[in-house]
Formats: sequence, structure tokens, C-alpha cells
Amino acid sequence: MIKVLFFAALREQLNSEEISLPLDKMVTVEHVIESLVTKNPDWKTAFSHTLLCAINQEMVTKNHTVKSGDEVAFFPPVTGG
Amino acid sequence: MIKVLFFAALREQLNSEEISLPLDKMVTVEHVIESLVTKNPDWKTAFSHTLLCAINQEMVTKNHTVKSGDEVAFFPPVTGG
Amino acid sequence: MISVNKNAANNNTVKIAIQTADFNLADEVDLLENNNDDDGAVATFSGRVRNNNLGKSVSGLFLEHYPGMTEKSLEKIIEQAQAQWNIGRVTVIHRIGQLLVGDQIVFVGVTSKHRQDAFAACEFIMDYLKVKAPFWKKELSEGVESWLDARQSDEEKAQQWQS
Amino acid sequence: MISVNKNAANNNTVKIAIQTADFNLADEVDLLENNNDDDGAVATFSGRVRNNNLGKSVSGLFLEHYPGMTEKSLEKIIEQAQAQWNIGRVTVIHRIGQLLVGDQIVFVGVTSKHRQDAFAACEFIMDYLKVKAPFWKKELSEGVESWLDARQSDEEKAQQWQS
Repeated sequence: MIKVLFFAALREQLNSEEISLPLDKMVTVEHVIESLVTKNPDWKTAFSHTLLCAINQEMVTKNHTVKSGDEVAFFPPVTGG
Repeated sequence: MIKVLFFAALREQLNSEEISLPLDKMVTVEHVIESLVTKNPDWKTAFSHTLLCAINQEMVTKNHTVKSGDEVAFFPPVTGG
Repeated sequence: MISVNKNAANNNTVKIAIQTADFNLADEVDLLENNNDDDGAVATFSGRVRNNNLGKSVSGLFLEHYPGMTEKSLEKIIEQAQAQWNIGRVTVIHRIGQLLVGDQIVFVGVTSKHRQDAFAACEFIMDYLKVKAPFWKKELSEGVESWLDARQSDEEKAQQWQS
Repeated sequence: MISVNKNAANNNTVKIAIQTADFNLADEVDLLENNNDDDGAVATFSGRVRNNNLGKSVSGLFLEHYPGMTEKSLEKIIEQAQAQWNIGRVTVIHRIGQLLVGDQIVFVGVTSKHRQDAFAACEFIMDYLKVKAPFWKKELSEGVESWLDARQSDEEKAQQWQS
């Protein structure tokens, strides 16, 4: 299982802030997005925007490996400061 | 006449903070220094150090013209801030 | 949420605070300067909610963040600054939640023996915070709430430090 | 000696103060921010007397200046900053007379709509003040008073802005 978090505009677009996803093998961030969109076809548009991803609270690129127990977060480019 | 001011280390070396100097024609800053040193031969060492000059409170170079009524100031490179 | 790491050996105290509460700039500068006679230079930046953005009038902001990751990302940014410049103490405060026009949003303060290091590290931390720290602003403008888009200029400014 | 030029049209208030008295950083930042919702960014620098300089322990400083020219030179430096960057209010305070370790010497604060302008103008003003404003420091170190030499590095840093 992995925990998947959504923030800001993405959270509102998906109307979801946290879901759990079964994970039986090591995959990439790209695969996680694919399986999210397969399960929820109406999420496709939201995931077509530029998004950032963090695994265990560290920014990663989309070919980064995800393993069971990871906290995976998707969010729009940041706008603090 | 011109008013000549000295500041900081230079003021202490010359033991003078302000003098008046007669001026019968337009000269350069370089000429002012020459006439100061001619009148006070023991000032020669102090004026051989790197010094800055301001005329009427604006920084100038040594070939700048000095005219009667000017306030001419000599001082070491500045060290504020 | 406050994290303070004190390294007694070289006076490198780091304070990171993510909070809804306002902060007092003078208190923060006192904290940077107190018992810190080694460092003569203090550079600070403070950012507040402006009354306009990209030509629209603004009445307030809501700031969301990613608890946990926010602190980690700020720690990492500060470590990068410490690696590049000879700096002493660092404070980063970022507010979250509902803010009004004129409210303080962010404070960065850096002390150093030399002003150039204090300025550079302070600006670096702000630039990296803008593109690396997980904060998001929702703007209230003329009765409409909308998430702000990231600015290309912020991304470009942060990249300049790598050259 | 305080000179305040207010340009109501674009909120460009300039405050220059040369004083023996101490100043309060929070009050100065308040003055920069008060009724200034246009400018979201405030960059500040403050310099204090360090307890050491070039390896020697320092117990105090005496600061001499050239009354009249000091104010003029600071006005000119601020005008140059206003010409180069889009900035709002500017405050420059420089103390003179006898100062002890830890005492504040100088404050520069700049507001702007954008942080980059505030940072750049603040650093520029400090760099130019260091080489153009007629202040001289006499240092008291181990019982001996001596005038400080100007630093080549300050001259070089100021020249960088011209490239």
C-alpha cells in the first residue's frame, strides 16, 4: 500500500486529499498516475496539468521509483513566499 | 579665498581641521595641495598618502578646477557602514 | 510548528517556524542579534500581502502548505545556504491560513560577519523558498477565490544561483 | 540630522538620518511599511560593531563624518538606486560618535513591489555608502586607537554594480 496526498488546486479538482493505493510491485511515479487515472477517469484533466511530485516529502521526478509504504504527494507548482 | 577642510586621520596628522587659503586665479586641486605643502613642508608625508578630495561636498579628482569661494575637503578613503 | 537546531560550536542557530500567528519583526531580529557579537551584519527580508497582483485588486490570501515536508524543505534550503556562504544564524518564518492585505507572510533573516554573505544567503533562501517549499496561495480578488499560478520568473531566478 | 523628501505621487519617501542616538529597527520597518500596501517586499540591512576585526579584538569604535556632505552623498546614492530599480520607500540611518561592541551602526531599508528590486537596491546602497559616503572609523583595540584603512574589497564590490 502507498498513501497518496493531493494539495491546493489539485486537491480541489479531485475533491480528494488523501487516498490509499495497493501496490504489489515497485513502480514509477508515472505508473502511479496511470493507475490513479485508470481508476478515476474524470481525474485525467487534472493530471494533464503541470504537477510536482514528492515521495516521503522529498521532491522527485516522474521516473522515480515508488515502493510499498511510501507517502506520495502530488501538487501544483508552489507559490509561497 | 577658499576654505580647506581636513578629516579623520589626515586631520590628526596635520593637527588642523580647517584653514583659509588665498586664491588669486583658477587652479586645480593638485595646485592646492602643492601650495599647502609649500607653506607647511612637514605636511608632505600626510599628502603623499592616498587621499580623496571633495569640492563643495562633491567628490572630485585631482585635476578638477578650484575657484574662489569653494569649500575644498581632503580626507582618507572612507570607512563607514 | 517550530524547529530550532542549535550548533553551539559555531553559533549557527536555525529557527524555522510555520504558523498561523503573526510575528514581530523586531523580536526576530533581536533573536538573531542577541549574544551574537561575532556577526556584525544582519540582512532581512519580509513579505506582506499586497493590495494588487498582476493588475487585479486583492483583498486577501489563503495559504495552504504540506505539513512536514514544508519544514524539511526549508531545512534543506538553509543547509544549502550554509554550505555556500559563511553565515551565522538563520530564521525563516512563513505564515499559513487566512491573511489580509498588509499582513506579513514571510520573514527571512540571516546574520554573518560580512554583509555580502548575509545578503546573498537571505536572497538565496527567499528564491529557493519560492520554488521549492510546498506552499500555495489562493487569492481573493473582487469576491472570487482563485489559486495563483507559479511564475516562470521565480523559477528562472532560482536557477541563476546554479550558474 | 534628518532629511525627509516625500513624493506623494509615487509613495517614494526617503529618510536619511545621521545621528549619535541609537535607532529602533522595528520602528524603522514600521515607517517603511505603514500605509504602504502597494509594496509587498521589504529588504533591510543592519550593521553592528563586531567584537573583532582582522583578527584583533575590538572594544569600540569612534565614527567621524563630514556634516553636510554626508547627507548629500547619501541622497545621491539613493537617487542612483531609484534610477536603477523600481523601489518605494528608502531609509538610511548612520550613527556617528562613540560606539561599543554590539551597538548598531547603520540601517538601510528598501521597500518594493518585487523582492528582487528591494534586495538589489538595499545591497547597492550599502556597497556605495561604504566607498562614497564620508564616514571614518577609529577603532579601539587592546587599548590602542587607530583609524581603519579602507578595504580594497569594498572598492571592488562597489565597482561590480557598474558592469
